[in-house]
Amino acid sequence: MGSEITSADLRVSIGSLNLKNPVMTASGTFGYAREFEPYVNLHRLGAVVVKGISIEPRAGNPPPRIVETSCGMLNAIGLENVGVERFISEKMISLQGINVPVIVNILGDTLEEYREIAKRLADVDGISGIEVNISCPNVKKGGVAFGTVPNMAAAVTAAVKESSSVPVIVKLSPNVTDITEIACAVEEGGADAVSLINTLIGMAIDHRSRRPQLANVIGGLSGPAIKPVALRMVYQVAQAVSIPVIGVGGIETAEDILEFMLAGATAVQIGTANFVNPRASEEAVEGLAHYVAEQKLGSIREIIGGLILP
Amino acid sequence: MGSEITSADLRVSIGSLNLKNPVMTASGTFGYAREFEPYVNLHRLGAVVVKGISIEPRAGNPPPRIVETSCGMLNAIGLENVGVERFISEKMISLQGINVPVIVNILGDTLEEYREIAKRLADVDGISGIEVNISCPNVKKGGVAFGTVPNMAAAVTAAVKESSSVPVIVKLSPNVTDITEIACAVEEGGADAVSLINTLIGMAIDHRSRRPQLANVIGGLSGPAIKPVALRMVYQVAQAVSIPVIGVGGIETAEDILEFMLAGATAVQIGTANFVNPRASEEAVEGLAHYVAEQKLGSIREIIGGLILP
Amino acid sequence: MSQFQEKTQITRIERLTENIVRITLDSPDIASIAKPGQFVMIRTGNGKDPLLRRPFSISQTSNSQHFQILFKVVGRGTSLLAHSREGEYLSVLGPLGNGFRINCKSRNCLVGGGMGIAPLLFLAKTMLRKCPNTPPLVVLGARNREELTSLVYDFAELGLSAHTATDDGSLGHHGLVTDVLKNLDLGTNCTSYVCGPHPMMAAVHLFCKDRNYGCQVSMETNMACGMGACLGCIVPVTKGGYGHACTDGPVFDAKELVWEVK
Amino acid sequence: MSQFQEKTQITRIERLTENIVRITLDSPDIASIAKPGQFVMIRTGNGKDPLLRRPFSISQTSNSQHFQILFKVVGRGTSLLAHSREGEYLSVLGPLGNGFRINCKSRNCLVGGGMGIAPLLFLAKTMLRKCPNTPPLVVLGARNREELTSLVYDFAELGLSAHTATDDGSLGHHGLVTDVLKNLDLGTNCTSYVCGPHPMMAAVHLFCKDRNYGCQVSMETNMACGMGACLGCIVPVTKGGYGHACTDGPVFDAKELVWEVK
Ligand SMILES: Cc1cc2nc3c(=O)[nH]c(=O)nc-3n(C[C@H](O)[C@H](O)[C@H](O)COP(=O)(O)OP(=O)(O)OC[C@H]3O[C@@H](n4cnc5c(N)ncnc54)[C@H](O)[C@@H]3O)c2cc1C
Ligand SMILES: Cc1cc2nc3c(=O)[nH]c(=O)nc-3n(C[C@H](O)[C@H](O)[C@H](O)COP(=O)(O)OP(=O)(O)OC[C@H]3O[C@@H](n4cnc5c(N)ncnc54)[C@H](O)[C@@H]3O)c2cc1C
Ligand SMILES: Cc1cc2nc3c(=O)[nH]c(=O)nc-3n(C[C@H](O)[C@H](O)[C@H](O)COP(=O)(O)O)c2cc1C
Ligand SMILES: Cc1cc2nc3c(=O)[nH]c(=O)nc-3n(C[C@H](O)[C@H](O)[C@H](O)COP(=O)(O)O)c2cc1C
Ligand code: FES
Ligand code: FES
Repeated sequence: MGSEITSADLRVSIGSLNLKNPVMTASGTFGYAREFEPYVNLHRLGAVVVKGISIEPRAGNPPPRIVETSCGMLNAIGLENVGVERFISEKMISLQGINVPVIVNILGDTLEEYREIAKRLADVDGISGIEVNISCPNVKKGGVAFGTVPNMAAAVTAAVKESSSVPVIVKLSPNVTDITEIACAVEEGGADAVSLINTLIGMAIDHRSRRPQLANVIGGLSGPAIKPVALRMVYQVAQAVSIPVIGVGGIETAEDILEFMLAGATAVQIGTANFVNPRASEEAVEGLAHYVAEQKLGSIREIIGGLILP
Repeated sequence: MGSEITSADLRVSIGSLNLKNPVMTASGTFGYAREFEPYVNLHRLGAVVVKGISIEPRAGNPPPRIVETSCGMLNAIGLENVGVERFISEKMISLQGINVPVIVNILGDTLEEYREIAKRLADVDGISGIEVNISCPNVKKGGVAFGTVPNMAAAVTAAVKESSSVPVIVKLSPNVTDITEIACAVEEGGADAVSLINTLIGMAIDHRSRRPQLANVIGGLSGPAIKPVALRMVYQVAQAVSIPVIGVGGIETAEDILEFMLAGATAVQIGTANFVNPRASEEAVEGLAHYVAEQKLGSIREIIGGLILP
Repeated sequence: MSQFQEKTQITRIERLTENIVRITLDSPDIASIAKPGQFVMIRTGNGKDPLLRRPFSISQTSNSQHFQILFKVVGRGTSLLAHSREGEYLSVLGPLGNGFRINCKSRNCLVGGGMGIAPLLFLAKTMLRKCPNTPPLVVLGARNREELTSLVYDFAELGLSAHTATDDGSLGHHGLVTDVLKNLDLGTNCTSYVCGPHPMMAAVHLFCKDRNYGCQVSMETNMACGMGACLGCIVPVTKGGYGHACTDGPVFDAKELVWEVK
Repeated sequence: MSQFQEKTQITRIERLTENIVRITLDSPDIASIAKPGQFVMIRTGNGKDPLLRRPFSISQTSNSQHFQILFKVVGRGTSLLAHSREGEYLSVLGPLGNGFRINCKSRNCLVGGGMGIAPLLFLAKTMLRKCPNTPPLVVLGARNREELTSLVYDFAELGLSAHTATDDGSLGHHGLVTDVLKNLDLGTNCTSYVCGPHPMMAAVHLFCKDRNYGCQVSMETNMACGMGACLGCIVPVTKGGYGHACTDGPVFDAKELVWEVK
């Protein structure tokens, strides 16, 4: 396995960001990466995306915040985070020397917040990319999520792009009628790549107590349950845009990654699977290397968009 | 169990349609009901919804049409059906004397087709309700699904309602940004009730053959995997409309039904679960009767919308 | 048509090879009315994943009390089944489908490939009872000797000596079952009863068509329900449109099917 | 902090009652470094449903080779675990969390309710080794005699005779563990180590607060990861915001937590 890993060409590029392989970890599911050091050789991963950061610290939602569902889970963490200043002074310090590209996921309640946080991160060392979470509700526009309205999505993208020196990935919400419309809008807004999907909005009820299982009532559905929806959306978006597409949703293994890449993804993110198997990301890299060697591919890039239609 | 079943008050009403209990079967998952006679005492069910009917017979999509996914399945049956004439002359005849309300699910590619089929069914005996599947693509409007555009959804509803003498249920697609908007539109269009959700659009790929697992490439995701999404949408819609809401999506047991009713559903439909356990619908009725007796409820109606918020 | 959903008890689990397993189930309801070529839908676990039942041919019945299934471990469902324990209960729907139509007036030839051999044992037994004067010919194919040995033995116990073909030549003819068929004396009036991989069935169909022989094939398709409700299990038919493998089949007259020769 | 993800072999499964099970796992890595109050995250099956691991306290270690978990069957995950077989392997993450802080200078009192008793056995053993001159008091509560008998016996084997309370009075005091605590002579300097249902822990906290006793509680929350990544496992803390039960806990100083008394 060792020699396969070093010899197989797994490199992919997301705009100007060159990754040694297409396997990233998804925001909010890998902490600030150090948590996984007992299990994963972090330098073997393509990139890590850290937990979403806002301008001000957020305590997040009250408990319970997570509940398991059939082949999936709902979360309503409420974007708990230390805020951008402590992120820079504490978390980024601990990420020094981590030897894997770090992508910072950002979020805001207003266009200005997005812009401001991007600016604040612009001159911080060690950040290889920004991922913009546009699933958050726009407090100024009555709580409609940025990610559900094309021109709002485009505006957030442009604002972040303007203020950033690193590639900007926009993370799309699946809770829309036509995700290609949003993808095209953020491409026009200047996004270097799109990642999809964020969680599907869901809910769970305990019939005994007659109460919602999450204190926040609704939450985000992730895990294998949503993989078919994610794969469909990646397939649709990959045909609609010409920037790289990063596939997210229910990915657990190298086989899953192959499916997303065949559908058109240039890279992928592993989310909930990290909880089930903390070594999932590194094992997926090994699996891809094995596949490239076994199939005698020149590079993993050969399979991107290689779906054969009936 | 026997006496509980007869004594528990499980009755609910969908417009002018009075059901002995809230348990229906979902269209496309219960054939034309007779298929389940070896397993189910059909007269014990609230209602059966038969497979979707179009004006002309449809052969449906080529194989493979179904594939299993994590805690769910994708189907791309392509609305195979015998067409309304043979439905009336063959299927309705076999449904005579079935002793359970029959709801006919209808679909079309144009507004006119919906209207025409509703008219054709209007004077057929033994039909207790019409369920309008508006997830079909509108061929005249470039294939955009009727169910994703509020005024198109309202127009279909009005057309069917005009031509029908029985209650009209409109079945909503979950593949939209804001399902309450569509629900409100069909309420204004005259719907007597809404049912939701139809399937989520999804996809599966076989990485070995590099081909889609469905000949149709994309298909509809159903089963326990989608239950959290269905429950959330039922909860939202029940607050937005004042007509009855029928909950569908991943329901397997009486416990699942209680969750949907707490979220605001007046009745429910069991779909994919019929394949796993053909007795699922009748067992759910028994479970509800047991619950009403055990909890000493005057009627199952007491729990509708009874979710206790934190 | 009678069908049952039953909790059936596993009375015996045998591993014929590392990944071929035979399970004997106690189910008088199903065993007493099943016909060769019919199948059952089995829940492979109690959880929601795998969600759907899995179809298996009835490969034997005994004393109107037990029936057997014979399967290869190919994925999660079959792997779960293989790990069940004697004494445990499985939820079974059946018997489902139409079954083979036995024609005592023709020379009969059972042609099985891989796990397609499963239903043929039941068929052979029934034929021997119904047409005692015309024992069927048996032609079995598989990857290698290991997969075939114990199945050949089962037919031998019925007094039928199988002609065999293996992909690697480790037992019988080195090659395809159709090669074997060509070298048999089948006369002018023969019916083949075929179950196996699609390309094999297509080849046997062509062989039979050329000679004007009857040919019944048992089709495998993805199935969600097994009882005509999901409309998932289709096979293209020559008269246009589709037949449903679970109710119109799984056994079809090969002439009625569209064979895409790739 | 060392943590491992391991395939651990089940060396023993014991049913203490109809639905209380003890599993012994062979894992030198975890057994040799675990501290009382720490826990492990276990995959209860190979499938995707249930998807997430389940948290269980380490209830014993032996010879730096094996450790035990003790659990009640309450749902699908625990039911699957209870059906595993000796010799099979379980995927285990651990040891996780902070563990109890043993204070040899105070009188120590272990208070367990229901399955909350699990970690206290490990704690008792360690205390006896670390503070040989001050054996802890042990107070155990449960629904009934059946649930408690074999656990009381485990403490007796360590030379500790437990004070007991049951909901139905079938063993020891008929009522709550706090009633028992009130009647014990705990002196002026005492620390309680508590694990059990939330209302019980709240009551013990109040009891200790009134008397200025130390009180460490082990909190149960929904957990997806067990290692600080999902931020799901929160408990409200008095200084504002939340603590994370898997990394800041599961053992907290009761005074640092917000106790909603309902
Ligand atoms: C009427 C009928 C009778 C059958 N009788 C037998 C039998 O007697 N013995 C036996 O071993 N098998 C039989 N099969 C096939 C058997 O149903 C499949 O092998 C089984 O469903 C695979 O389940 P799994 O969960 O292990 O595999 P999955 O995890 O679902 O799939 C693993 C692999 O098997 C393939 N596969 C899945 N389902 C089928 C299928 N229906 N047919 C062919 N390949 C499939 C998949 O494409 C995949 O490559 C029969 C199928 C039908 C339709
Ligand atoms: C740090 C920690 C240590 C634990 N140690 C032990 C132990 O040593 N022994 C033991 O028996 N249990 C212990 N638990 C609780 C144990 O994790 C749950 O009982 C288990 O996860 C239930 O899984 P299930 O799949 O069987 O139940 P599910 O099917 O998930 O749920 C069934 C029922 O149990 C409830 N439940 C689910 N998860 C929890 C939970 N985390 N806490 C309380 N109730 C829950 C559900 O609300 C539901 O009513 C511990 C929990 C934590 C957080
Ligand atoms: C507990 C949890 C926290 C998450 N937090 C974030 C976040 O802060 N920002 C974000 O963009 N996505 C967040 N996500 C979404 C994931 O990054 C991912 O898009 C989603 O879970 C789908 O992938 P999966 O099915 O592989 O988990 C979170 C998901 C989970 C489960
Ligand atoms: C095989 C199959 C066929 C279906 N056919 C129809 C149909 O003809 N008309 C319709 O409105 N919905 C159809 N549906 C959708 C179901 O009625 C139901 O809305 C959906 O499956 C979600 O419920 P479930 O998760 O309980 O299956 C079909 C679903 C399946 C699985
Ligand atoms: S398997 Fe469902 S109709 Fe045949
Ligand atoms: S359980 Fe995931 S952070 Fe604590």
